[in-house]
Amino acid sequence: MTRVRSWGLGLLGLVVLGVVWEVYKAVGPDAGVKLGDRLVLPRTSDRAMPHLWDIASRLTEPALGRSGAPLWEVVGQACLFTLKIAAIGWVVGVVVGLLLALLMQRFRLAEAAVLPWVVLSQTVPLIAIAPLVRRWGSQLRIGSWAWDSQDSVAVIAAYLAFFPVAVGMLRGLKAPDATHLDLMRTYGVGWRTTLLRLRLPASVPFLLPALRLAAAAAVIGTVVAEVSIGLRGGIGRLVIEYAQAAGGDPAKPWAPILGAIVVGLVAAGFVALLGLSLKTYRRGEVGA
Amino acid sequence: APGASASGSGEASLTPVKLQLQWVAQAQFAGYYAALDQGYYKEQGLDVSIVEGGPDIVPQDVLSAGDVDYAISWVPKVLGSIEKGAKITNVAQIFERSGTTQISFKSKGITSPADLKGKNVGSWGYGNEWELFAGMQKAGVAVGDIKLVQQAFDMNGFLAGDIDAAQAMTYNEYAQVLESENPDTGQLYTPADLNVISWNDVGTNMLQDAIWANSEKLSSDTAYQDQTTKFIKASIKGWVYARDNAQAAADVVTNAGSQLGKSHQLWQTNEVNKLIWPSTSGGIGMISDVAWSRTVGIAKGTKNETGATIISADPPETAKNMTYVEKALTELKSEGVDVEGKGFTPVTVTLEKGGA
Amino acid sequence: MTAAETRTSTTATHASAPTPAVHVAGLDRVFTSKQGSVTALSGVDLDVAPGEFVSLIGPSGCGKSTLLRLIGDLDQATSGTLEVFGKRARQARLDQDYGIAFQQAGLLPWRTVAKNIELPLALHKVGKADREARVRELVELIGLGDFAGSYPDQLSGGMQQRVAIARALAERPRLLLMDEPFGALDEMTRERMQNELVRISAETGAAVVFVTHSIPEAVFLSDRVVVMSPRPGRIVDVVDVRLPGTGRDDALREDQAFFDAVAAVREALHGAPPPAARGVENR
Amino acid sequence: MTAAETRTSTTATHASAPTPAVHVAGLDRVFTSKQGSVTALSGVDLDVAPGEFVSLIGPSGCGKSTLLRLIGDLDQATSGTLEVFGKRARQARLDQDYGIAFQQAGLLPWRTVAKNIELPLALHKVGKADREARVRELVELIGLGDFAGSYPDQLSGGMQQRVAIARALAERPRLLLMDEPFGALDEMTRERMQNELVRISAETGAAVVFVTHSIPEAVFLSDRVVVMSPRPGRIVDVVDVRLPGTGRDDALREDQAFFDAVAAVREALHGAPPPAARGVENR
Amino acid sequence: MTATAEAPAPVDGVPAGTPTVPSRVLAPGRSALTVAAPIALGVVLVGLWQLLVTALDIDPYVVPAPSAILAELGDNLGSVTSGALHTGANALLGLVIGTVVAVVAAVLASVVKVLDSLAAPVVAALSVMPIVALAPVLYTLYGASVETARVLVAALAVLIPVYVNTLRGLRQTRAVHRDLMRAYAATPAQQQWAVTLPTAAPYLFTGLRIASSLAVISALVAEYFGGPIGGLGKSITSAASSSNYPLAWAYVLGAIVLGLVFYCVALLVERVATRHQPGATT
Ligand SMILES: Nc1ncnc2c1ncn2[C@@H]1O[C@H](COP(=O)(O)OP(=O)(O)OP(=O)(O)O)[C@@H](O)[C@H]1O
Ligand SMILES: Nc1ncnc2c1ncn2[C@@H]1O[C@H](COP(=O)(O)OP(=O)(O)OP(=O)(O)O)[C@@H](O)[C@H]1O
Ligand SMILES: Cc1ncc(C[n+]2csc(CCO)c2C)c(N)n1
Ligand SMILES: [Mg+2]
Ligand SMILES: [Mg+2]
Repeated sequence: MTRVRSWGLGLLGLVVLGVVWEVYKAVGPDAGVKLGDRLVLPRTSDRAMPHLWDIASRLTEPALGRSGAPLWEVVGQACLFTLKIAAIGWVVGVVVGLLLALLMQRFRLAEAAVLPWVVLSQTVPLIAIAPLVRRWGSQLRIGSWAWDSQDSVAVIAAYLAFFPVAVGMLRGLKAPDATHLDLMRTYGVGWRTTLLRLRLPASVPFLLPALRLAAAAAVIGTVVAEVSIGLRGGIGRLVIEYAQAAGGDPAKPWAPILGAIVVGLVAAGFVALLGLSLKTYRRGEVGA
Repeated sequence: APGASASGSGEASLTPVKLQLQWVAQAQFAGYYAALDQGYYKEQGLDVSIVEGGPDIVPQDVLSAGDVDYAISWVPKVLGSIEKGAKITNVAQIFERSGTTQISFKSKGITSPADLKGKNVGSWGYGNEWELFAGMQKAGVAVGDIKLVQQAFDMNGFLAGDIDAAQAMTYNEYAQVLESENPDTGQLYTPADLNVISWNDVGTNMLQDAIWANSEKLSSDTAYQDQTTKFIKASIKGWVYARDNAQAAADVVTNAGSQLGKSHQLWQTNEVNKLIWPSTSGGIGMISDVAWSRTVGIAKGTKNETGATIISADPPETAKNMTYVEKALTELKSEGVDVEGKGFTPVTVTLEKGGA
Repeated sequence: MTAAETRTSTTATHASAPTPAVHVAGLDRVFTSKQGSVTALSGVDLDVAPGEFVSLIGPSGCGKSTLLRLIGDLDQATSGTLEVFGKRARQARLDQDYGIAFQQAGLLPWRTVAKNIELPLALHKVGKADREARVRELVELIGLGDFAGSYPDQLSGGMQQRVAIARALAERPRLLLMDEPFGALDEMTRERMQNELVRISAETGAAVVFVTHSIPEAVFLSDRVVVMSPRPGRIVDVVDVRLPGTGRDDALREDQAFFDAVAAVREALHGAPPPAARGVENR
Repeated sequence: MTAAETRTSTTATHASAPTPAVHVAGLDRVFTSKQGSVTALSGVDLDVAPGEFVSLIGPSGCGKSTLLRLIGDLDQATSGTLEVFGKRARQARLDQDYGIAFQQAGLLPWRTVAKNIELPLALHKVGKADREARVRELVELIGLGDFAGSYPDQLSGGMQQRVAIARALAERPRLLLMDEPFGALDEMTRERMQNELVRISAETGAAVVFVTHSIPEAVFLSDRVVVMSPRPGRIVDVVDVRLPGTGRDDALREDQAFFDAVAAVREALHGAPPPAARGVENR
Repeated sequence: MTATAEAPAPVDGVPAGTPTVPSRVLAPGRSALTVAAPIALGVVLVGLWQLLVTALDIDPYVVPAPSAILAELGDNLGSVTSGALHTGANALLGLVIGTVVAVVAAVLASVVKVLDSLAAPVVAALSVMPIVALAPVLYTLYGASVETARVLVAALAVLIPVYVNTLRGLRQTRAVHRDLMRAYAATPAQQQWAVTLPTAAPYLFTGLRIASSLAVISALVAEYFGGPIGGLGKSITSAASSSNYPLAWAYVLGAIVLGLVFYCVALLVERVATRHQPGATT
């Protein structure tokens, strides 16, 4: 009942947004609204704000390029490609984040020394590291397996994804009540058992949002890295390529944007599913 | 990736070769895709894979790092890298002319570099801006006299009037504008709507797409030397194919995964052909000394917005080496291939909306 | 007055039993922090005989919890002797000689009642069959047989506290340490829990060290009440409250002897003799 | 027995004063939720005279807080009459006829002690000078003159509670509503706070409706103790505990009359007469 | 975009009789450790880096030596500083706009529940979307020769973490405080000012801290898609495209410092705001 209601309202919200878009497009001046000499409301020309139905119908028209497939299909393929890389990046990021969190929880010195660098790592612009990662990676060759650009993109995704996991999980691992820790101590069990029986279960309410943020971050990292190194197949590459058509085909650049949102939502949805399977460990949570 | 490699299962004898492009797959690189598609590389015993570029990929550095065997890049960009220590050599100057222009709507009245004064001038940066600066410098316009705007991947800034004079490659952005609708007329823009400053006309044109090879390997590795000749030879054959079969070459590029529309792709093939053919330097790939020294001169003497020049001294001897292309041309000529294209006539391309 | 006098022994001279459950002598605990140092305990001497029920009472911050935590090896003394069943506290902890219950039940929210009680057994690798039998026994003991599969958030505060006590009892410890376990309960539940604790401790014969703020509770439950004073935390008095032959049942709560004992503890706690002979808890 | 009888009046017939501070008649409160409906209060009749001190006592869940919240217009009755100083509760709230204090002090952590006390005055646009004078007066009253600039997290629980009481007094309400305001305090602080509340309520002449779990506290403070029973919450008894001529000072806590009153309330609360004449709070 | 893990909401009301012992007492010398340890680690890592580059004679396009980066930084300090100011101005403006919009939206959503539900899908979409993908269309919408699109990219990146955190904070008002305000017959506006907003403040500032360095990165990446020159983003790419990697990394260093400045200022503000609110957030 309430679920139906909230979905309904959500849909209504999207409709409202669409109506606002079209109404503003209809009444707003082509050159946008200026305050002083700063544009505060956007331009409404067809090039800047295509009609929503134009965007929608563009999706059903051929994408151009080799296959002649409709745009939605090409973007859909790119979504899958991006999703796959993001998933790899997410897994790697989550593992690294977890390990770092464990290290920092276990050794106070490690926390003091590493945590500031973890924060600092996220201030490095990706566009600076993406080509570097590609270059470093290309030096790697293990047996018949050789590093390729996809791996570089996945690493970039992991670079963004590990952060929320490391920070969130560290908090989660420190979340148990002092009483619970005392209890484990009275049972004479060591760090490992305490971790397994207490810290890990207690960290779930922190881990899940961290995983969701990591999923979003992985998608963002994948797309940015795809743009940066021009990796073919994904959403990021379509952002570049469709931009070139922006003048003559203004609805086209919106397609990869929608694709990026879809990928992000799918990723977040996956984590939500994961959350369902861990429900028992979230009993302590106060209604979110 | 489709079309990236020509290796067949039974052809172990082929030498694997990687070519780094300067940008993503498009007809700017039609010759290489054609050579791959037509089996010219295979004929030479080469198993070529083409590695696409991207905004942050610097082909000459990928080459220096040893990740690829050859790279396509513009001469002025590479001269800077060479001065920074990259050990690479121009072994074939494929484009003889510059495709870079500065375009503006007629209404802006910008017909010469001097008119850029006080205007919003677009440029991509990334080393694509030097001809513009040289042209301005020649016309006595200081960098401070214009407002320099970094141009995006699209031409919307130009179309919306944010940028008065935009940088445009004849084979790409110029066409993007011509594929766009003029909101006043409901028709596509036409060349008559635009003023075009071509750096070829101004005289500040610099050498663009060339094939670059690893200097150190060239000087020591005879197999690599041999392979270079073969690679150039097959590539030139590809370009000859693109000249003689523009539509087919465009389709090859499209099949290789380019997302550009058909008319745009053909336009690009045709315009690129115009930058190559007819060859006035003794055959495709040869560098005229005039063009080289002009390029080097501009690279030394032109300051960008931060006051820097591309290079401060003449490039080393190893910056170019025509031995291999000469050899390739000799062989090709003996095979009866027209490597000068004196009789080249461009095709007529009608651009469709959105390049479709 | 006389009643109070006869029942008050100023030294803890109960070390007659072979090895005391708890032996504390000259114990100090000083906390040092940036703000300075706090002497939480100073020169504490105490012996608890096996099977004996001893309560610690005193104003907030007098070091009751600290003393309990030291006995449980959850904290280290600054100086002094501390033995549990003749061993060092650490050894006693590793040997699981005691069970502990805190003011908050401290159940793991993701474990059912049964699983919470089972926790110490599982951690110490008790066989599955034994574990299950013991858990069944314990949930019955605390009267929560129907709730074995429930999660803590489905129980009232009192029920949770009972689970915590069952958990403390799971390994049949010879010593129970309890830090205000009934502090959060309402009066009636509290009374019931007190009766139950009396029954349980009698049945299992475990020694109990029990921290409380409530004089009647201390008197009702204990053999002896240890009265402490703060800053520095020290034992000011030990009151013998168990009269030979008195059972700890509901009738005791209304007994004259009970009121006298309450008055004696009250006097020891507040330092001055009360205006009337009968002291009374005032909350 | 006789003592209990004489002091217990089974109906609340104190409506002799002109307008009672609180007038409640036939009050019901039923909570309905998905799980079903709970009758928190059923047919409650009660009058509180101006200046009178009335305590509500009863087991957990009997509806004490609910009744208090209804009086304060923090909740709406399902049916029945409720008047505060002859007005509708809502009007009394808008007129600021009462001050309220909860079990948790509920201070705003980002405001200093002075600013917390000042809050109701500031909200009601009392002039700056008046506000400051009143705050100064109140911090002295609660003995926290030195802490006016401190933040709540720098105070002990008891100090915080005192601030909350000062805040409730800020606008000199004619009626004070207090929901277990001393529940979280330790015994000694609690006793001090009780004495202070007695003094304050005597000084200001405000009527007080006071919720507590503790029989001695209710008896010590009140003119009358209202005893409630749960499910459905109703008033089972109203015990007159103020003997003419008895002052509420520390001596009272040890007085025979006090013990008798405690016993009477205990009896009313537990339903059955206690085995001995003297009832005693058991915590 | 990225936002640090959310904690489960703090429990309403501390249980009575919480222990007198602070849950975690700072050991002496710990604060010295928190400063010394990361610096020591940094020194070790950078030293190792320098050593490897010199010992193995690694080319600058693989990885430039720290010494080379510092040298370039020294030579181009003016340019790096002006680039940082340029990008920092966009980031700051974006941060302010994004925060104001987010807080206003969160207050509205907390007061009018329907708005919250209406906004839910948009918030969900924005929180998973790479804002940079929006940059090209923002330039088209707002013009390619002005900074607006960059400011908006930063603002959009800031919007979600601040909105989500603030909204959570606005829901943390304790029942006892709500009752109190009702007892005072406070107006809705008074309730917002006196209780709801102050309660939400620490959450808001946590969101702001997360958003702070995000604003810098976003403004910087937005430069990538065009606009007036002069910022760090454009400087990084143009230095890299001419193979001047030490210079590129000098600009990157500028970006890192800028991000850290934003972060530390936000952290400081958060610390101050949370001073008297035990157990509020992160
Ligand atoms: N870890 C610690 N660091 C610093 N001081 C501490 C620590 N633990 C306890 N103290 C101090 O030691 C004294 C005794 O604390 P303790 O918790 O033992 O008191 P308590 O008698 O249990 O009080 P309560 O009845 O309030 O629980 C207090 O002054 C307290 O502040
Ligand atoms: N908002 C509500 N929704 C549903 N039921 C409620 C609500 N508030 C109170 N109740 C129910 O009404 C009854 C009376 O509650 P109330 O809080 O008044 O009890 P109380 O006497 O104050 O108890 P305590 O001594 O534990 O504070 C309880 O059964 C409670 O569960
Ligand atoms: C960041 C960036 N933006 C735009 C271009 C555009 N560009 C410049 S030259 C050219 C054609 C040949 O590749 C194109 C498309 C670029 N290279 N890098
Ligand atoms: Mg304690
Ligand atoms: Mg209540």
